[in-house]
Amino acid sequence: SDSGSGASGDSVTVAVAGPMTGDNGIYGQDQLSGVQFAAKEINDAGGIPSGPLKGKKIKVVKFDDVADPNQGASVAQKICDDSGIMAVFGHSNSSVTLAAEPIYERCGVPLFVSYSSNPAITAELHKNLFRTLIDDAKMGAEMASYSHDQLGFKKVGVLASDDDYGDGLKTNFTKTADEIGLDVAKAVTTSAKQKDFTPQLTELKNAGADSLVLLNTYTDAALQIKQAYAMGWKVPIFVTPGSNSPELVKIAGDKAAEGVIVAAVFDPNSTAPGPSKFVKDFTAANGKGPGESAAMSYDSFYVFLKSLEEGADDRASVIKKTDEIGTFTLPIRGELIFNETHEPTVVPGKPAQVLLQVKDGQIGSYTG
Amino acid sequence: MPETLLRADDLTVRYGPVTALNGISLHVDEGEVVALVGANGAGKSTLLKTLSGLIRPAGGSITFQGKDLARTAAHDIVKSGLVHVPEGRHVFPRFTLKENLLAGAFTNDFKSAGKRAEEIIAGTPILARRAGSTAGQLSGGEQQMLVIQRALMADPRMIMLDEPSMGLSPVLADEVLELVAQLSERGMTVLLVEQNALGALDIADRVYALATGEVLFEGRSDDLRANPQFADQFLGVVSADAERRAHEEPEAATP
Amino acid sequence: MSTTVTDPIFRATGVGCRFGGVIALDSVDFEIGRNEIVGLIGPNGSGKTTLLNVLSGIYKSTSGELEVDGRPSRFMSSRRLSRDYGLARTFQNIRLCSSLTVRENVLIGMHSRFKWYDSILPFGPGSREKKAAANVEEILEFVGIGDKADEIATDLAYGDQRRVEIARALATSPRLLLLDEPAAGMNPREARVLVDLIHRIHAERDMAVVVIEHNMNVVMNTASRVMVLDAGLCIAHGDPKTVSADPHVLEAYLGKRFRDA
Amino acid sequence: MLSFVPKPIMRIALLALVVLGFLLPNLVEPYTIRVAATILVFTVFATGLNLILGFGGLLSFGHAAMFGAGAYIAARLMLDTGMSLALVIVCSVLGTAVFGLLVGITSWRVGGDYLALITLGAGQIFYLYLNNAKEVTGGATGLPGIPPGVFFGWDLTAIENTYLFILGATIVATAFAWLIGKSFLGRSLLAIREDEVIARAHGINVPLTKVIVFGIGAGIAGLAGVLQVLLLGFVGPASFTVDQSILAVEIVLIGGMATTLGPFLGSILVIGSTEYLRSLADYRSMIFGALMVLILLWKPGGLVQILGLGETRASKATSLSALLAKLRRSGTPPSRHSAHAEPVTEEARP
Amino acid sequence: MEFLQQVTNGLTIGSVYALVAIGFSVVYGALGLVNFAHGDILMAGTFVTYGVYTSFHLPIVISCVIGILAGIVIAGIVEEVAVRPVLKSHLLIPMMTTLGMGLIIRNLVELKYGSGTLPFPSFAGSGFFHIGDLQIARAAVVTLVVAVITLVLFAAFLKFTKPGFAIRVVAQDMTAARLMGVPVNRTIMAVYGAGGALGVIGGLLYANTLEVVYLGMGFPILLKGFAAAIVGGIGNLQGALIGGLVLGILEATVGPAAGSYRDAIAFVLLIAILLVRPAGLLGARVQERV
Ligand SMILES: Nc1ncnc2c1ncn2[C@@H]1O[C@H](COP(=O)(O)OP(=O)(O)OP(=O)(O)O)[C@@H](O)[C@H]1O
Ligand SMILES: Nc1ncnc2c1ncn2[C@@H]1O[C@H](COP(=O)(O)OP(=O)(O)OP(=O)(O)O)[C@@H](O)[C@H]1O
Ligand SMILES: CC(C)C[C@H](N)C(=O)O
Ligand SMILES: [Mg+2]
Ligand SMILES: [Mg+2]
Repeated sequence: SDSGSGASGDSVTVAVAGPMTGDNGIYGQDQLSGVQFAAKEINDAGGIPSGPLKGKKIKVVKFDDVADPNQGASVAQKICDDSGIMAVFGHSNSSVTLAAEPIYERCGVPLFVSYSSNPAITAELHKNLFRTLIDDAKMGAEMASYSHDQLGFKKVGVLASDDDYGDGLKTNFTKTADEIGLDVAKAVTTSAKQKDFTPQLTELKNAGADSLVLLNTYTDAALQIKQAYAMGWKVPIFVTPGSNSPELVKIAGDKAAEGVIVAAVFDPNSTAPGPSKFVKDFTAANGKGPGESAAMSYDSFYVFLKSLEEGADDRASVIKKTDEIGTFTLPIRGELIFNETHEPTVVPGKPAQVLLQVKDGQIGSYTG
Repeated sequence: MPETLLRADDLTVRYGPVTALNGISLHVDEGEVVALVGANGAGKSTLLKTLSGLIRPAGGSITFQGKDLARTAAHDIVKSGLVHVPEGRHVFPRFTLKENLLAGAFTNDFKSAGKRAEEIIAGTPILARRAGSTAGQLSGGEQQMLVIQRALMADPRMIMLDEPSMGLSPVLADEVLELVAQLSERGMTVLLVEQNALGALDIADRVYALATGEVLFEGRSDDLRANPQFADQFLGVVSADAERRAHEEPEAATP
Repeated sequence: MSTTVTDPIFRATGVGCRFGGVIALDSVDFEIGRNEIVGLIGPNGSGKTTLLNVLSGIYKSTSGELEVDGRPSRFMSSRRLSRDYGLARTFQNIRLCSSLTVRENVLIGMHSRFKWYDSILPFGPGSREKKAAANVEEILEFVGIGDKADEIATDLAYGDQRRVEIARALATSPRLLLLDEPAAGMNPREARVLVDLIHRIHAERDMAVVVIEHNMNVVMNTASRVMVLDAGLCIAHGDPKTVSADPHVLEAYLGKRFRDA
Repeated sequence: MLSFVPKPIMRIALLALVVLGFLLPNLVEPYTIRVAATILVFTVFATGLNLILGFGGLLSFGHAAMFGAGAYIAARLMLDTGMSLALVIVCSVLGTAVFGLLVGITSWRVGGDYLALITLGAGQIFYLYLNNAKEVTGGATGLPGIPPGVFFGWDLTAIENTYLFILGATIVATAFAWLIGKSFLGRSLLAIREDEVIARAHGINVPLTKVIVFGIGAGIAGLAGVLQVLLLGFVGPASFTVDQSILAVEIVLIGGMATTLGPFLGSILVIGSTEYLRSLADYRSMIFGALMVLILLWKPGGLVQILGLGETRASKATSLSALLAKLRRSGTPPSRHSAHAEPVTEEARP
Repeated sequence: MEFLQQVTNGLTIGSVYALVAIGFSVVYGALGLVNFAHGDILMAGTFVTYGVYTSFHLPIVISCVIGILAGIVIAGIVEEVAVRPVLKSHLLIPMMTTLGMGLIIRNLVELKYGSGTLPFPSFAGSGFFHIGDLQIARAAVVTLVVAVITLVLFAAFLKFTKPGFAIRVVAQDMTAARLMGVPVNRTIMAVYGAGGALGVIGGLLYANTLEVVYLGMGFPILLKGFAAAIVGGIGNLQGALIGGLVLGILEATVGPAAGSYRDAIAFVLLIAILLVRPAGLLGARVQERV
């Protein structure tokens, strides 16, 4: 079969695959809006600026995986079969990415992962996969040190979701907590589709936790915040980047969410030139601000674009070029260097996450 | 000349491709006992079901006390005073005897029905013995008595009985027919379907004989009893060679 | 009760059967000889059908002893009784498989002769299916519905449905056939044809037959021996003439029509 | 609809359909091949259920667990051992059949809606097991990266080949089910479905037959599981939820119960519409739901009956009115034409 | 103490299951039919309450009544469209047509409210009663009280009113009911309406307890309701109540020990109960009369 040119006529087609509906729907939608916004910028400026495909427009198609690994695998198969698609941006949830990756790899589709953070994804080299985000090993560890140093938690109760995201964070959080002497009262796993978390919350409460760390996505976290509040259990709560979304507050309610601390990989209120320009332009174009995952996928699109500019013109050459270039300048986060497994090189001492906090129904900066 | 209570004209009923009634006309006068006889599948039950509104006819008209019934829903027909006791008894098996009788008074004075029901049970020896049971536990004859009494709870002007003696022991079958005769004496109009044509003829004023959805004979009981063709076909008092014919028919089919 | 049968195919001694508080069979002694037609009569609810159900293993008796071919059978399943001891029956409320044709309904009666591998090799030459099919034809002809083999069984006229039931029972090649009110709802004429069929079954197929009936014409014209049940007890037993003259029977069962006659 | 077509012509048409099936990879683009392959996988899946539910009348709402057992056994074997595909299939089918036999044993004790709940519960427990036994099943993530199969030297990597292999397997499974349906086992099942008392009284071993059909149905679903693995290259628990069990019931009913072609026709409609309605994203399940209601209201015998392709042996004995009649039977003899239960709609059928 | 606390927690969700199970049993008892749209009807009714409350700012009580009425109407439509015409078919057919109706209902709600989780205004208010060390959520008390009241009222309705009598008559023999002058079609519709109302009440209490509504809420509750109904002996109202409470308490007490196999525990026990008592806790297995 053909190698997949992805460039037909006067456009280049890329796919965004992620959860577009359901309890993780925001991730896919944000991710899609990030890529679409990048494509719009490029198309408005006359198409791909240089390289063999110069002047061609970018076309974006979306695939819904409903945050389900099965759907992810079947989406991957479909993208593989469709030689008109040059590259894929996604998936959001680590579990889905892990399920879909071997399929993309087998048929040679370049995969730009901007939001799945489980370490296993880049544990070994997958030639076609490039992740533009720090992994959970770093983020989990960081959340533990934040809890201990900045937030002053003494005895944390941990709730983790039953997927690769929750699992990866839990492992690394508890490991670091152990190392730095943070007492973990209990770490409990919740199951998918669960809505009533009172049993687990009661368990943590009984274990004497003085704070809650919720290692999961926004719907789960919001329900847990809400139910802890309803139980009358008032403790500081710390949530993941996956919960850095206005939906968190909407579902949990202003009262319950007040004061919740968020570890974020993207701070929309940042005054640095990259992020603030992105937020301004994006808001102007979309009528509302970007979600975290939009910023991440926007960045990753410029990695792909760079490979086109440097001479790539089909699936195989995108993979080859991206690997060769190795160093990129991301519009929001600045310099990114891929290591040997296509994971961003960690700059020692530079934190991957910033702390934000819910105040008056808005996620703003952390004030302690 | 008594008034005609129920009249059906040119009734046609189909079950899918099967025509069960093919243009049947009949009438029942006030106070009469009319018997309906016919072989299996002749359409007797279908006719009763059509009259009581369980089945919509494909054509023809039905009037009861001058009111059109062909388009009236079954439960409204009951209200107008025509009650049907279907074949197969249809007691409410999980109800007690009293509750079964109450159900019969659904269109009637439901409030005072409880007392009446108790009186009826007490007044019917065969039911009084089983007053404590649910209807599902009764024997066939007891159930038959129960459903007839249940139908009477509606104070109908006319009652239609579909093979009330089927499956009953000879003694009970006689008792049921006796009850029908008593009802008639009390002024009730009765349309009776019976396989046991001899017994039916004894209590009926007039008879219709059906075959394959059409009326074959019609007349006063005594006249028909004397009609040799009718007797041959419906009473089973067969002449010797008719009997032989009946015996040999199945074998004739063998090649 | 005195024993009139030597070497019975079936023997019940003191059999009782109760449902909660209801005593359907009190204590019944009953025997069926190898080649006789027995009539079973009694008022409604006297336990006739229950006795049949107990004999054929569909209900379990709550007391007494049952023997088939001299072997205790009280705890045998109806499957075993049908398969290994040749008991076959029809049902008071016709029970036919409503989505199957007449032929298939009768084939069900032959299932005990199939082996498990017949379902994987059903169409080979000389397969059991073929032999069974030929057998079905023959039985259908015998009961007189050979021309209706491919109709859906429950679409047939009532009398014919009764025949299908009988054909299905015959397909098991029984040694004892139990018929529960085969003439119910038949008109006098059809009942006559039925009487004839019962005689032929008995004569040509060599088996014992038990007939439950309320139609006294049928009972009198077929049975060589009649037993009368009342309230779960046998109240009379003997040849048809004697039994129908028994005052108890007249009182409890036959009623005034017979008394006057 | 097609009932006027003479039988020989229907046979030829069927043959032409099979030939077309084999030529399909040369005619259409890969996406359609993949959809066709998915339809076939679900055909096999539903064929197993059709034996249990259509023929045996046993309400099984846990069939996805059988599907899953086959898929996971195959996936593990393909990941961990270098076993040949043929052997993998044998192991999965047998393994699943044993699993089915065990579930089937519960049908000795409970029937009807209660069996529905038991099987549903068993399916749910199995699903939780898939989610939690991380070392064996990979947990919620499932088992990614299953290598493509090689069938006696035939490399199935290309979708065209996978499809052809699945097509072959589907034909084998369908033929097998047809044979079972025609044989005395099929008839025993129909008899049990209609009336267990009759079956018993005529020498049929009811419990054994029930368990056997559970085993066979499960084995066929296990085969479908293997095919699913070959097609997707991945297994995860979400393919084996209650929803999937219900989907299989839908396929059987929409296609036509207790028919040979029913599962195939049902899958075409159910799987085909979920795939091709994707473009109507927002209205998809509504259209699908409406289609389902309309088809079953039009002809309860499903597509087989609508197309006039044969008799559905949809049982009247398990219709609601008949069940109620059965309830009644505990107290009264039913009317003599008991099969022609009274029209509830107050109207004779036109 | 802790155990007692768990039991108390279990009573809340158990009462929800019980209400749904009763709604389920009502329909089942009358028609012998499993209504697969039940979950979606209760979801839709709950969303109607949510919608009316958030967009028209009506008092919550009135919003709830409107939601319940909507449930009655939707259930009536489901009966009319998808059940009545196929009453005589194989019993799986109405199951599947109701399932299809459920899909349509779900899609309609999704078009309006999307597939995410939405915050639901809790009408019982959050907060607690304390009895000694025992902490009882206000929502739990409301749920239990409403469930018991509903059950008692409904049982009384069935037993003492004429329409209730009609339902019992229809449940036993539709033909005979018709011949007694009972308007059967109207009664069946009423049965569905009642089932729908009970379902929505359950849905509202569930939403009140968790303070959220979401598209997928119907199915899991339906599943548990179905299970509860069967455990209790399907068609039996008291059985449904007991089944629901047993299930809720089991989940709360045995659940934590089972960790992620929490749902399995309920089902394992369920299967065990059914294997020991094949007709459920209060169901009687009768020897079929042959
Ligand atoms: N629901 C039905 N669907 C199709 N055909 C039916 C239905 N009910 C009755 N029939 C057919 O219509 C014809 C008339 O039946 P009907 O029950 O009226 O006969 P009948 O005179 O009452 O006979 P019987 O003496 O057996 O009660 C028969 O051929 C019967 O098979
Ligand atoms: N399965 C059962 N459950 C409860 N009671 C039963 C059952 N079967 C029979 N009975 C009861 O046992 C008694 C005998 O019933 P049986 O059916 O044997 O009577 P029968 O002599 O056949 O009467 P008929 O002539 O009316 O058919 C009756 O009181 C009946 O109600
Ligand atoms: C929150 C999720 C959408 C993404 C998350 N980082 C993961 O790895 O699964
Ligand atoms: Mg009749
Ligand atoms: Mg009897």
